[in-house]
Amino acid sequence: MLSDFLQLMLQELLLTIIIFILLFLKLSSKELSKVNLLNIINLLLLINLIGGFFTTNSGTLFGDMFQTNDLLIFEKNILNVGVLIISLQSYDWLKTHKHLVEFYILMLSTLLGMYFMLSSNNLLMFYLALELSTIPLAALTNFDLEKRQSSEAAFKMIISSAFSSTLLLFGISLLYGTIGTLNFVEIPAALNGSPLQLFSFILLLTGFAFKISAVPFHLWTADVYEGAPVAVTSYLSVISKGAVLFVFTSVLYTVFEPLSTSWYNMLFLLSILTMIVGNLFALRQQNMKRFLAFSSIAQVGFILIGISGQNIVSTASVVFFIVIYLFSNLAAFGVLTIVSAQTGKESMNDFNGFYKTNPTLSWVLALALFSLAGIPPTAGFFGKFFLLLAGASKGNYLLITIAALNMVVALFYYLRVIQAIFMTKNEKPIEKIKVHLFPKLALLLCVIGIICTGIFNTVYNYIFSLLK
Amino acid sequence: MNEISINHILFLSTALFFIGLYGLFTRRNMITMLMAVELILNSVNINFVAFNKYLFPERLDGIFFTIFIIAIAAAEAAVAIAIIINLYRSHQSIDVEDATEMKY
Amino acid sequence: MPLCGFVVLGLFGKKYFSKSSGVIGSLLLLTCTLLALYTSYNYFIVEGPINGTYPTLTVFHITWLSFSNNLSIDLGILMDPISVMMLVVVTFISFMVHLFSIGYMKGEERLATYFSFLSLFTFSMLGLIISSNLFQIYIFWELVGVSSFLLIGFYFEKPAAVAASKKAFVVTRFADLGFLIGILLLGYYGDSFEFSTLIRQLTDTQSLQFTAITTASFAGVSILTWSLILIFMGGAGKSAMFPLHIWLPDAMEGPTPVSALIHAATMVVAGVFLVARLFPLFSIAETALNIVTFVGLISAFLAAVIACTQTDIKRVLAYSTMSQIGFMMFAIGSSNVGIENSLGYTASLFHLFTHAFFKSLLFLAAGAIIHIVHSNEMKDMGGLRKYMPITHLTFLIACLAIAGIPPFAGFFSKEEILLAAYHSNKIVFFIALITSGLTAFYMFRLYFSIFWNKQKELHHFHHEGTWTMKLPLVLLATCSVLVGFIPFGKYISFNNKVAASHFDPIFSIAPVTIAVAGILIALWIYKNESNKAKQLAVSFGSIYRAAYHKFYVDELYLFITEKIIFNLVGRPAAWIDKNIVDGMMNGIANSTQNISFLIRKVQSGKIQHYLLYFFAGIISMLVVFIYLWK
Amino acid sequence: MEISLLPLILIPLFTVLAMLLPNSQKQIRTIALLGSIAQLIFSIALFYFYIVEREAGNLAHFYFENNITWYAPLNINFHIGVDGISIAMILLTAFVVLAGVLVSWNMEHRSKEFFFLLLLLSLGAYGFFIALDLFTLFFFLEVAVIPKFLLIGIWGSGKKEYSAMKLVLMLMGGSALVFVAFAGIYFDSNINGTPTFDLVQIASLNLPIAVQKLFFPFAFIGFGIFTALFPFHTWVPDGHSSAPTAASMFLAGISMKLGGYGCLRVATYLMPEAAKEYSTIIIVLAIIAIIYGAFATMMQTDLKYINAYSSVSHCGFVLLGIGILTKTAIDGAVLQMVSHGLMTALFFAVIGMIYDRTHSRQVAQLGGLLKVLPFISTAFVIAGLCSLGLPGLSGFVAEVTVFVGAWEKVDLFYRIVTILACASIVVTAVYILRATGSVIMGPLKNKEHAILSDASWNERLAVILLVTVIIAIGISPFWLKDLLSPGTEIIINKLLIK
Repeated sequence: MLSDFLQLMLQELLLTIIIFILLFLKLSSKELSKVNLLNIINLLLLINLIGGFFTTNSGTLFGDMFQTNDLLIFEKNILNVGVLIISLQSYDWLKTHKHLVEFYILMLSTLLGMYFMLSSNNLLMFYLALELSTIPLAALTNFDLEKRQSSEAAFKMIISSAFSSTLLLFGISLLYGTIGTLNFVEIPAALNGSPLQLFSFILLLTGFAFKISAVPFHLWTADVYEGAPVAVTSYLSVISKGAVLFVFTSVLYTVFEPLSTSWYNMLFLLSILTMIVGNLFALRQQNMKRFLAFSSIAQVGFILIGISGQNIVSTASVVFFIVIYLFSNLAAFGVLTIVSAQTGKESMNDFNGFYKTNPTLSWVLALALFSLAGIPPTAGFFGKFFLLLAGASKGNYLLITIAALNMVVALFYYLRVIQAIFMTKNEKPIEKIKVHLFPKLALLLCVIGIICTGIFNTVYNYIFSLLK
Repeated sequence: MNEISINHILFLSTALFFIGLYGLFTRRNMITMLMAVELILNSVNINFVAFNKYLFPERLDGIFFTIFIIAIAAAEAAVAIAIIINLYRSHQSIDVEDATEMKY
Repeated sequence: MPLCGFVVLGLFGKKYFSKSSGVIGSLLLLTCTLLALYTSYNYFIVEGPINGTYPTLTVFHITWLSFSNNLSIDLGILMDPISVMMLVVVTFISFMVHLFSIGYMKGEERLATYFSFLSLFTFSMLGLIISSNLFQIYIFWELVGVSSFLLIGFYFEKPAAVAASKKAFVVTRFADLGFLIGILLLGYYGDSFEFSTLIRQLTDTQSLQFTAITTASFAGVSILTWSLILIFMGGAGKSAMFPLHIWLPDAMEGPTPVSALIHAATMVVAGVFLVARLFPLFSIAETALNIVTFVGLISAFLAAVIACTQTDIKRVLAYSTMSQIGFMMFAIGSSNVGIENSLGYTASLFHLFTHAFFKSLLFLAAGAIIHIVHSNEMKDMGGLRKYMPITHLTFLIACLAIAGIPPFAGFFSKEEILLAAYHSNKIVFFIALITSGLTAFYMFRLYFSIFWNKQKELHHFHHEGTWTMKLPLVLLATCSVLVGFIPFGKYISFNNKVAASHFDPIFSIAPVTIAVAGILIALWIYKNESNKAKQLAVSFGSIYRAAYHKFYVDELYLFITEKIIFNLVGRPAAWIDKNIVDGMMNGIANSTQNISFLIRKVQSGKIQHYLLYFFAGIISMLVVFIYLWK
Repeated sequence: MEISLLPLILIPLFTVLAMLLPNSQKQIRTIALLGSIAQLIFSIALFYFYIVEREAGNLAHFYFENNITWYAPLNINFHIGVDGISIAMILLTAFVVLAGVLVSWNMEHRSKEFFFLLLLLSLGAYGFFIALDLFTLFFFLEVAVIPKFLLIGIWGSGKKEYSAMKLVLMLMGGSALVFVAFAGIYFDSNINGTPTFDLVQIASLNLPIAVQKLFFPFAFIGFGIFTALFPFHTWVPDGHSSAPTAASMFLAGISMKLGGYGCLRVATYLMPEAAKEYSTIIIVLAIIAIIYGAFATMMQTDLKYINAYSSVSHCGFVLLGIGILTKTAIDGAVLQMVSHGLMTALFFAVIGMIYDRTHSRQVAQLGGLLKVLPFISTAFVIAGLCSLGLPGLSGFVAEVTVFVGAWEKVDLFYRIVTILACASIVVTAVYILRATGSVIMGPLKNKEHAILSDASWNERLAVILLVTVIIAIGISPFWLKDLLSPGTEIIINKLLIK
């Protein structure tokens, strides 16, 4: 029993230990300089990441409350990679921040929450994990303590997330009322598609839709992304979103499989709305973070299409796309983090003529944006292609056509940024930026990811083998 | 016919739910909004307990869930209030209408 | 046997195209000429008629571009009397012109280019003559057109020259459109582009192709006729037949020797040559043949009338060329199958032959004159006979020849033509008669007003030009005296049979008298400076003016192109593209932008609105998925 | 005689990578030049080996095939191979790219990025022409689009941002439609249970008629946008005129051919029934493009616009040939692709040279250049003559083939169409001669132009390169014809089944 416990929950335990270490560090951080702290922390995260790769067990704990298997472990590792990259990128920002340990503690506890959410095998567990991964984020959002926007964003986030979670709970309660169980394993058998169940399911769905910010439950996203510190924004847009998407997929495919016809229609509607609205809003954004927020909303639309394929290929494609999306988006945010940390500039116009002064960063950003737009040879192309292919497997070509045309619209606003960087004349562009080693590493990692993940088939095949 | 049926309780909880919603949508004071959220949560709690008691008495899932909800609600409220305080520092007000800088 | 001659010749054609100095050019051409003469000697004399028919040899034949199993463009060399005859003409005249040019173009810094163009032209002309199938003809046809375009536009800094070259090219191009379509038609129905095959398949009334092409009809006229008419359209374009003649006068902007070569002797008769080539087909399509006749007739007459009024010496010659070609055309048109009436065919080719000599002579002489006077206007000339006796003499000979005075070359050929016309159709005959009278008249008008008349004082005296300029004149003069005596019919007739040349002194009285009359009138008017001419002009009044303005054909064309094509088609197309089609594309983009601007209000920044939308979303989903979308 | 096609992709790839290392403009351009020369040599070698193979009696459809599994779960393979058509296209690309590198030899401003992107484009084109797997095809298709945005936007002239954006968006719109078509084909092509992207396999099993009818328009319009299908041609003028010389050479010379090739290889080849179904519409659109493009050209005053619109008109011939669906016509279409590619590349090169010297592309401002720039002017005239279809140059061969092909269809509609198409060559003559007459001939309009210097060695080389090929095709088209006909033969046979 205990050995089981130790083995199956290895990642969670590791993370918890790290959090505790951080606590002690915090207590004794008087004599440690910030730089050393950061070095130590990143080292710990690296250990965590590596540790993740040595756990290959599957099984359940606590009377089916907690489950784990290779796919989940892989997903957790993806999250680890993301967290590591983010922490490396936000080096410059954190160096100057006085609460950096708290930052990490909060972030890692949300990560822990996501772990549990992934592994949750029971609605109660799921709810707990969800809250664990949400509430600290609200605090993180407020981490630019003296910035008005930051606290406004935090407020909006906490209220809306509280609201969504209440609705989620309401849904859960109704579901519980109809079928009398919270266990994922038992739910499918009991589902019969009665209106009340549909009602509760819709409430559940909106809970997810809120987290992955699908239209019309997305409105908090832009404001929060804009207000939050860049590091947190990237965390929100990649890690938490990714985690929820993983869970969403598995829950839909396993737990609510009996309702698949109705949720296919819902996804159909949601994805179209999400793509169109996301794109339309992204068209005219000036603030880079806000722009990326909406672009990520549009991305979610595509992911929903992928999910709607509901077969093994589509699961693989979704996971694969999230990996790529993680690299691309983090690359974009990384450049943004560096720039805003050193110059405090986040508006698109500030990037005019950026290429003249910082060619390398410009190319990285361009690469990231191309990948987000799904342009070969970047990995984004493959991700998009497979997603849409998965979606098309249902033979719903209207959906695919709309999606394909939306990709063109999306391309337009990504190209706007490229245009600003490379073409627009600017007397005094952002001056030459000196990049520290850690962010460099992070960006390098992203670029490698962007280029190699697609052209070489290893990642995809690995995911696929996990699903078999 | 003096014993209370589940319907009454559900009615109560639903009423609570909508009262909470109403408060959330209309109140302009942030703290009040928070209270409204609590109302909704409580309606959920009532639901759980009621279902558990009336429909599935043999297991205690609902009860446990309620307990957890209460706990988490507390945590949530704590964080929320902390944020609101911080917001008050910068905005000198806890009126929702004042926290609308970021739009479009 | 003649193969070698031609291969060498073709090679030379290529080679001296790249080489480019006058002397080399001329020398190479000399060799070509000799080769050509040699070949023709072989062909006609040595080989001789095999049982009374001259063989049609196809030498050296490769597939150039194959379309379907039996339809393909080949390159080949076809040898029959007319091609051999043309060969001699082209090479000889071209040689003369080269020679003349050496003197004429002296001091021109782009001499090399000039000669290379000239040689290119000769090459493509030869190619045209010897080509063995329709498409090959078309190919060289185009090449000829381009080289003439280049040569006309040789003085590229003169806007007039550029305009003329453009005009020439576009007009002929337009004509070639018809030609091309005609070729396609014939090729499709005749299942081949080869002359030999085509003629064989289409002339025997049993063959599939024959039935196909004659039964298939468009607008009530059989396809055969259509295709032939279209092809003739091409020919008319090149040979400046009415109404496609407008480019010829302007083409005189080019260097005079070029006019002599291209626009007198060789290229312009390509049309006649083409018709002659396809004569067997024409002869089974009555309508087409008649069209040929009347087009020829009209242009002959009109051109003659216009020629009487022009004052630019080269233009006069140009119009006379046009009218002469008109003669050939209606001659060939007025002859149809039948031993007797094939006369016209022979006659026209005979006239083509002789005309080449004296017309190029005329042009070269004119060139010599212009060389000295530095002007094309008649009124700047006068009494030149003292200064340039040789030119004077040769010019006189040429005039006599073209006027058809025995025993000069023109007499024989023209007489035959008239005879043919007489046999086929009386009206044609009379018009032709008048026209020949007019010819005599305007030629001598030219002659007298240049060489006699009151002498204008020249700015400074010139000698008559180098021997290279005189020699060609003399040679050509002799030719135009002598070639008439060649018993032409013996060599060339429509079925390559040896036919006796019909020469009928009695008949020839009429034309001769008419011609003499013309000359006398000219003499009376233009011998001395007098105002008879003006009186005459006045007395003719409107006709004169109309003729002077070339019957306003140019203006008509100008109107059509500028007003209709450009304004009514071109501009709208451009406009539509700019505003409508493109506007549509941009419209999509803009509307997207606008929508995104409109819906921005949704993101109001008020948290409670967000929550409201959130809840509304849920409610609508409930409505949709629980009640509507089961 | 078995050789691998991979070098065709690897050579540009390595060139591009090698270019990242050095920084001096000289080294970079040298690398670029060497790379493109190597590419040309390899292409010619390919051509030679192909001939050898055929001589050896190898009658396979595709030669030198190479099938590497890429994404096994989705049954996506990196499948490449060539037939005559692709080889012709590859040769075209090689020539144009080399010429482009030569023309932009003196590019100082960000030369590294410039050559990098240019060769990236060529990489895309090569990949596209050898791909036998729809996924691979699509991959390279898009690779060949995006660099144009940067090329036009950074090095372009005029309203470059607008044009670049417009061009890329329209082309990507096209490829979006293509994607939909591919997805449809993919799921409707079940080789024993697993859907496939493999072009050969899909061709082997005939798609259901309904599927063909549904997806043919997607594929055809999608590719059609690339090759200026009538209502979607508006990116052509702006894009071409704003692009830097080499880019517009590539644009008009090659990427417009991507579309034609795609229409042929994917739309017509995989969905013959639908092709027959829609052929009338295609023909009508093509004719509109031809005539109306020609007339629109007459009104242009900017040399690049003139050439751009004439490209619309000429590419109309490609679509016409494809729409007519007779072997000869399709031959003609491919011939036209090659010939137009060379001709228009030459044209843009010359226009670029003129622009570099006179800093003007307005017909009204130029004149009498023949006196000061004899070489360039001659090249201009040659390009012009080729474009108006002069025998002895490649244009004539292609157009005549299309005409004859169109003529093989009997009924009146096709007749009229053909005659209209023929009529367009007269209009072509008009506008070409107008341009030539006022730019090259006539008196020297602008006195400053009197001191201009004629073409430098690299420009001469580029021009000679292109002219040689144009004349080679014009004088002896049969070699190209023989190269193409096996490929078209197979496409036609597929059309003639049932």
